[in-house]
Amino acid sequence: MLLVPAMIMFCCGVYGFITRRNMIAILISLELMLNAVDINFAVFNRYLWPEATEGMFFTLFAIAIAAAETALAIAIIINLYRSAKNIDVRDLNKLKY
Amino acid sequence: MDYSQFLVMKQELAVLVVFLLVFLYDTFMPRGAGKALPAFTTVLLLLATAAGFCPDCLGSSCSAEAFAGMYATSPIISAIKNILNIGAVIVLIQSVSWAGSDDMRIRRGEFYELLLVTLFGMYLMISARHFLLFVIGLECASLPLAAMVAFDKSRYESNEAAVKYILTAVFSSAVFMMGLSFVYALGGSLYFSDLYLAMAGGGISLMLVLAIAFVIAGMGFKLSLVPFHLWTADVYQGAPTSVTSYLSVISKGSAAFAFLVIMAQVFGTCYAEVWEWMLYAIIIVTITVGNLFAMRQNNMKRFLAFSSISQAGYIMLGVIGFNTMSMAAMMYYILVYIFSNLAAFGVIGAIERATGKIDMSDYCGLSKTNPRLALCMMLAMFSLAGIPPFAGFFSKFFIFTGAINQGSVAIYVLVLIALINTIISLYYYLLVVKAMYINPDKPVVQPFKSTCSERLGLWITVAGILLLGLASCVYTWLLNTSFLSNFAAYLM
Amino acid sequence: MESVGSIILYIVVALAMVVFSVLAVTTRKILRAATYLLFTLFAAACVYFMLDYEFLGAVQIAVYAGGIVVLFVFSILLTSRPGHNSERLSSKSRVLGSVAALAMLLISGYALVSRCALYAAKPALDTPTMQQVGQSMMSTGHGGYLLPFEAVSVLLLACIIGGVVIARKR
Amino acid sequence: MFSNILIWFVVIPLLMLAGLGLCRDVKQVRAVAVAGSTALIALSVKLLVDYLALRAAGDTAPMLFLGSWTWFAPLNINLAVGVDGISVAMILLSSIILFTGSFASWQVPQPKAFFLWLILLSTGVFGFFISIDLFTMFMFYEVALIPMYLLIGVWGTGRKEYSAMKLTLMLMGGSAFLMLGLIGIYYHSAPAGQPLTWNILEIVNNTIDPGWQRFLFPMTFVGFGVLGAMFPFHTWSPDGHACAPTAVSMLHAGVLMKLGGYGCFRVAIYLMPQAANELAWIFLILTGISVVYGAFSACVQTDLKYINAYSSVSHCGLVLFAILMLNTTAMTGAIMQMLSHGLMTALFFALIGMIYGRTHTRDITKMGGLMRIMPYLCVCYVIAGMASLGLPGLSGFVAEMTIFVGSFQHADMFHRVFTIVACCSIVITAVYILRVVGKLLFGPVYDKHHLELTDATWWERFSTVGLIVSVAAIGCFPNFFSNLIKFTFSPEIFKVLGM
Amino acid sequence: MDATLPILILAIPLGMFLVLGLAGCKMSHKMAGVLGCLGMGTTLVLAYTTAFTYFFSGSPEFVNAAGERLQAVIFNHTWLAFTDKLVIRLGFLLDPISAMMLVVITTISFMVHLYSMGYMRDHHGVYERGFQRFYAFLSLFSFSMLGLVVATNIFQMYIFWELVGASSYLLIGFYYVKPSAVSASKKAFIVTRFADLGFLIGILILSYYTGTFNFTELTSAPVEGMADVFNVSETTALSVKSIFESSATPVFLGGSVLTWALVLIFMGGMGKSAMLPLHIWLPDAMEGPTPVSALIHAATMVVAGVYLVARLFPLYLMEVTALEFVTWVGAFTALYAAIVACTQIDIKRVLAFSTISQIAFMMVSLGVARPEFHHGLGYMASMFHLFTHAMFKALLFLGAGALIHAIGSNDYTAMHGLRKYMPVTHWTFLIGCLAIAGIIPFSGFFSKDEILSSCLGNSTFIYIWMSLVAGLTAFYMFRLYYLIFWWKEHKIPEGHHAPHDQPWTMSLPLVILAAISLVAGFIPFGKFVTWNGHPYDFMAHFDWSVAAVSLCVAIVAIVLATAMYRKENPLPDKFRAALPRLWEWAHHRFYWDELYLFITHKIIFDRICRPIAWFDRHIIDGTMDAFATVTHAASRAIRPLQSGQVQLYVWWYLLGALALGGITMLCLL
Repeated sequence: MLLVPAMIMFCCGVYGFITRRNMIAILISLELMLNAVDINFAVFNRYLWPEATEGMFFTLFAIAIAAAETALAIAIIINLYRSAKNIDVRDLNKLKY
Repeated sequence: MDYSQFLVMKQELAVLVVFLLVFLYDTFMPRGAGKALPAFTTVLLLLATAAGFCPDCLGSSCSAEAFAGMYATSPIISAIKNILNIGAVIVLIQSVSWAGSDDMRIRRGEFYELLLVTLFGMYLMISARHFLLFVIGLECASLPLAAMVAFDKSRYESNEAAVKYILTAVFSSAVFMMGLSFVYALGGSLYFSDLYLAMAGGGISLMLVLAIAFVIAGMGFKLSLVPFHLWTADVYQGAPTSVTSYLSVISKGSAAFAFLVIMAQVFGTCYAEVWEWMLYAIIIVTITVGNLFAMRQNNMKRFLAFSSISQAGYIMLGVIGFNTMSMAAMMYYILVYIFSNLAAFGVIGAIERATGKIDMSDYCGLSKTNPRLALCMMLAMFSLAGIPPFAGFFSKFFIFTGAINQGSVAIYVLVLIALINTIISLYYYLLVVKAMYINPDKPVVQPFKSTCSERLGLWITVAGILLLGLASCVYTWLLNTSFLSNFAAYLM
Repeated sequence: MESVGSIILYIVVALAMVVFSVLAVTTRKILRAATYLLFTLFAAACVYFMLDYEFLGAVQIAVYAGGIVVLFVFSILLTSRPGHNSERLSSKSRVLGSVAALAMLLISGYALVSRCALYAAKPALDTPTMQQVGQSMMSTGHGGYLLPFEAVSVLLLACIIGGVVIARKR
Repeated sequence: MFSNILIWFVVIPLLMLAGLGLCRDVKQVRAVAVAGSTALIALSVKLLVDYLALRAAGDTAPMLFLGSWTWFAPLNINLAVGVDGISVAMILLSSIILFTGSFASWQVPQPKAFFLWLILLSTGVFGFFISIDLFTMFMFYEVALIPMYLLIGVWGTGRKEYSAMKLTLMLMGGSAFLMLGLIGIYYHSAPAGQPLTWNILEIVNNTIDPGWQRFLFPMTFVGFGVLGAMFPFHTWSPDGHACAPTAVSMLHAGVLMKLGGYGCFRVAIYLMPQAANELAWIFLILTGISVVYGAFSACVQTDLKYINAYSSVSHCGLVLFAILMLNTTAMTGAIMQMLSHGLMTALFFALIGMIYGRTHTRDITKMGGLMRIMPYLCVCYVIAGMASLGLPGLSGFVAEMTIFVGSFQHADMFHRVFTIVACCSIVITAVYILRVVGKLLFGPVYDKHHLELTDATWWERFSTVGLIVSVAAIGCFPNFFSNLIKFTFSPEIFKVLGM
Repeated sequence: MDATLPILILAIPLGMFLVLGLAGCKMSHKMAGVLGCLGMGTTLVLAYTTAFTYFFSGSPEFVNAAGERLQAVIFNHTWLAFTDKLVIRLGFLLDPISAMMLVVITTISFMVHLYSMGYMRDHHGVYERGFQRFYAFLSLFSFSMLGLVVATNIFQMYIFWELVGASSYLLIGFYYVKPSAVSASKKAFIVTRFADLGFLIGILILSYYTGTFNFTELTSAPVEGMADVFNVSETTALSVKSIFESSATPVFLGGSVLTWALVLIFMGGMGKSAMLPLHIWLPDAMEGPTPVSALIHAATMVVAGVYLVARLFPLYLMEVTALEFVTWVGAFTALYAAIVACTQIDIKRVLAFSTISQIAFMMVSLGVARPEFHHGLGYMASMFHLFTHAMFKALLFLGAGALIHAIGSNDYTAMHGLRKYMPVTHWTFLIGCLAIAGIIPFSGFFSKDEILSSCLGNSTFIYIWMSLVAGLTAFYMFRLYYLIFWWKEHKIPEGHHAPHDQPWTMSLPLVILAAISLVAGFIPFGKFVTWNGHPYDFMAHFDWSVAAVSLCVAIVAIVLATAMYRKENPLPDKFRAALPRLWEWAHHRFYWDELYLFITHKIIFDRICRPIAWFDRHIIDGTMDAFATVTHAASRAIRPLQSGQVQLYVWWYLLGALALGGITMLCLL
């Protein structure tokens, strides 16, 4: 039941990733996606397999990983910003074809 | 609470020890001693590698599990870790010159630390028998890599590559975890062994199908299988050459094995119904698209990126074959691929360091100015193309043989398509040879002397290219090891 | 059947999640997006509470709302330039985005519906206590997470090193 | 291991490679090349003598000098060697052509690298002919193919890059099919439950499932057929030959293309006779087309090497054509045609190379009356031409006649009619050979500058005489060669013929 | 009979070829010439000895009790064994016709060797360039021709058949700097090659059905009682015969397979013997040195076709259709060549057409021969004519050679009135002309008369036809004679030597041949050569009426020629004006060459070869290149995939994953 908003959240993340130009906004979209996955795990754990807590622990670790990812990503983006003065993802097109 | 279980993971611990030593050395040694860091790390890792080959020391000669089945090791797993170790050592040797440069002075230690952490992550991926541990290993193997890709901070390309890498990596891990959540919903556990039983008993459901698709997508990202490969070329091109070579061989090799583990030990029961055709389609597309792109590249790193994409397709033949022989062939393929690709990257790295040239057109007349480098490059290309008597031929032959062992007509067709694709790949590998040996233009790269470490690295890789195939013991060893492992139980 | 209160709560939380996440990806102002994200994360924390995973909810609020969103805000402030904080979305990318999102929603939604009942009742269960959580975290047996715990520490260490190397000036 | 004579056919080239690696100047390179190729000739003559002695002593095993050393034990891959009359003949041919080819490339630029690749190529060739293990056979086959790329690309002339690439890719394309075929054969090499094998002699004892034969036979036949210049996969041949340097053309047309015919026989037909019998008609049509079509195409070419390349298409087509007839005489003829074509094409290419080295053109419309200027070379050219158009006393005649007579013995009307079609090629061959001879050698001198050219040097004489003597030897004493070869096809050994 | 002699007969010319060919350039011209003549002289002696032994020794090997001449295989060496039964052997078959041919070949060849010593140098005695080569080729030719006639099996014959073709090619193209000689040699080789294709296919068919190549088995089987003559065991003969009887049944395109085989084999003969329509090479072959024309293109090689049919005559008797085909080809060729010969101005061309016509006589004679009429008189007549024709035609050619040598031109308009300057040539030439015209008592009269008799025995129509041709023969030969030696006298320009007779090396052969032509008619040929070995007394069956008629026809023709050409007069021009179309066509040899040029160049080259070559380069090769092009195009087409936009990357990523899942789900539903 709670899966529906989670799935919608995930899809919003996808939509955001594909449409937004600002890299920070893209990161925000990614957070949405990761959160949706977390919710999924928690919901499955609680509703389908309540006797163990594996889903919950997965969520717990996933939050930690997500934090690490975000931190690293922001570091890289800021570094890029330093050299390019721009964080528009569409302008990341020097490497192509 | 049996903490002695940690001792089962000898190889992981060895890498962590090396990591810690490097960390301590980097932190506490005086500035001037930083020059010795590359050699220090290389030697340490070399020692760890050597120890890994010794069953009594770090390598395992029998299968073992720890943490209630969350972690497993067996001869074949130990073998693949050793193979990765060898590759990592070679990468380290080749990167000595680069890491020793002044530009890198301040980041030298971090480079090695990150590299060792990724290696640790890959070991976890390979040994994990629990999806949580697996995901951590996966992230451990990919997130620090993003930092490594961005290591040439002053170069814009490096930054761009890093951004592309981290964004797609996180997206991919989100999709992968989405798939995992479905798996969890179906199996109620994240232990591979529990899941295997649940899948065997649960039959096929649409959710499972989607879960497998997402898992394949997530692993396909690491392996750069089409269509999950699009980051590959940009990242390879932008990253520092040493990182690229690491990314293209070690990261790919470990992911391939981990992928095999997941497919066999979790989804082994729904091979024929669900994922055989998925992989079938992916292999065809991967090999073809990789080849088609590689044909037109000029930048050598980008060129090798696409070549490695198509090589990944060939590696996947070992998975789709889904039998012990094909698995052994896949391991062997990875080993040979490591040596061949590293030989190529060694040459590229040397030339880039000396002249800054990285384009295929810059390689014109290389055979006249730097005949030895040109020869190494040619051997690497021939090996990648699968020309005897170089190792690549044997690995290709065996992986095809292994795949066909599966026996269906469809697999014959698949192998035929793969074989036809080898012609395209031969074409572009020969383009490099042509540039070096045949093109009549004036040589761009002037004669230069490569450093000791570069030469050492190239000697090792060339020796590997020449001997790995002709000396049958390597393949025999791998095959015997595969048979020994309890792993085979999951395969057909 | 569950209580009316919980149903109302569910509706509120679900609506909040959906609305704020949609807003977060559609608003033009990047700072607002971060704010909507914060609300979405709160809603997610509410979900965890509803599922009786209080610890998880707490972590969610602490790590996400307390840490990550702040990080976002800082980085937004660091990277935004005056007059450049709104962006235009091309219709092409919107179409692409909607196609991908809808395809995802359709296919995975169908897969979910085919397998799980949407209106399953929540099984009665004792909420895992802090002690249980802590013990599992440190256990090496089945259902113990000592190894992942150690591994993730290495991961975090590596990310710190990486972050430092990348973010520092030289 | 080294007590087996056959191993030395691989060891000597490898030693030559090592020796070349140590060479410092041109003289040493030549010395190594000549010494090595002489050793190979001596060895192949010894092999011939030993072989005949064993046969005379009543040894009726299908293959002699057997030896097998385990290589990849888990896959049952061995380095298995053994020869029968055909292999002996082919080895002799290869060593003769390598020998004469070394002399023909006496003054090649960058001799060290050139000979390195050339010897690598011949390692593959010899290895292929001595192998009876499908894996090693295939490995040597590919070893022989790839040096062509560099030999043509670096030392060639004209559109060498394009041609080298095309040649390599097409041949590798063939070997792609071949590899699949071989692996398929491996998996059907033994009855269920018994260990699989790559060894030809063991596979032949087991009848491969006919259904699979129908699939694997075309694979292997086409795979080898590409190298045998089978229509429509022959187009690498004109371009490749035209651009290749002299010795490479010699070795390629003389020996390498024989790998195709030999492989078609040794693998496709020997191991899968039922399918060969069923599907022969398809390939007969293709090869029949090759024969006539190649000859017609050769009639209007103006580049000497193109003429020869198309003539090779025609002659090699005849080889495959005869092999598909599946009877002793025709197959004997096919092998003799391989020998004959190998020698005379090598002679042709050697002469063309020598003429080209002097006149710097291969366009027959830009040359004429060379007989007056370089009589020695031109007489050799006429002899080569006569051999090619099947003059009795030279090798072409015996080979072609054996093929025609053998093919015509086929009981099926279709085969006989096709034989007659193939016979027509002898007239067309005469047309294009005489056209070239008339335009190139006879008539008034076309270009006054050519008057200053010199006749053959001693090494050129050496290499041409060697080939002419071989051509004449086959032409004059065909029964010796015929008997040498024919034994292999005797019905008790060769089960196709028993059908 | 001991095999030494026969082996030497073949070995000496071959050895001479090798010696002169390999070492020729190291020795002097004269030395080479003398060596060649000596070698041929020895061969001549050996051949005469052999023939003499065969005909006159009376050894049981050669003659049986009934006086029948037997076939004797002196030696038979296995050369190439195709199967157990199909074996090419190189051997030496001695029977009446091969013994006769040995004599003919060695005689003419020796004459030519001798003659060339004088001919192949200029007026100052300087030898021509390539003199040694010339002798080497002559030796090669002699070897091949001897090998051909003594062949024991049809494949040996084919081998030497090819070899004579090749040596003819080399000799026609002896003056290889002359483009016309080069193209003539090429034409000769290719046309005969084409004919040989038929021969080869014929052999294949014959051997497939009979399972043998051996002449003895092939020819003894069909006719009762021949087995004894041919020294074949009864069982072999029976087995072959049974094969024949069963093989006559398969019918292919309206004829029995055997008929086809024989017609195809005869096609080979048509090529070598220049029968219509494969005659076109012979006139052009006159580009070779004249002694070569005398040897190859008049006396020996061109009669190989006749010899072939004679050799297989019993087989042809089995299939009368094939024999009728031979007759009609011969009849048409004879008439055609005679008409054309009347209008040529090149003396060697006239002789060439006359040769064609005369060979056609032999063919007709073989074609009309039947056992039931005079015991196969035609066969004997044909061989007889072959013999006499060889002598007088060689004489005529050598005479013509002397003229050309003296004048330096082939064109009779440059000659006229030479009788005073070159008396030896004049008289010997006249003898040759009388012989060919069939005037009693010259040899041609007898042989031609027998041919006409046998024609009469077969059909009156053929007889009349051939008589007409005989008349034409006399006419054109005397036209030639008068135009060369009479007509109008030439003024010798100042400073030029008058033409004169030749050195003895050239005169001697002329005289010898003239002598033979004079007396050869009186040889009782039937005693020696008949189709079944039975001696046959010709005089006992002599038909005087036929003889008288043919003599009258010849005389009338000669008178006509005398009237027209003895002195310069307008009569020829009036004739030409009366029949302009006929003259024009005949002068252009009925445009056969143009037809062939059209077929070869316009059709085969332009319509077959070029399109095929184009097809190969553009379609087949284009297809192969198209693979590359398509790959490149595909490579370009998918380029946008790698757009560099990370958002599109993930879009593809997601779509890929969803497609994998979605499609599988659809399949499972």
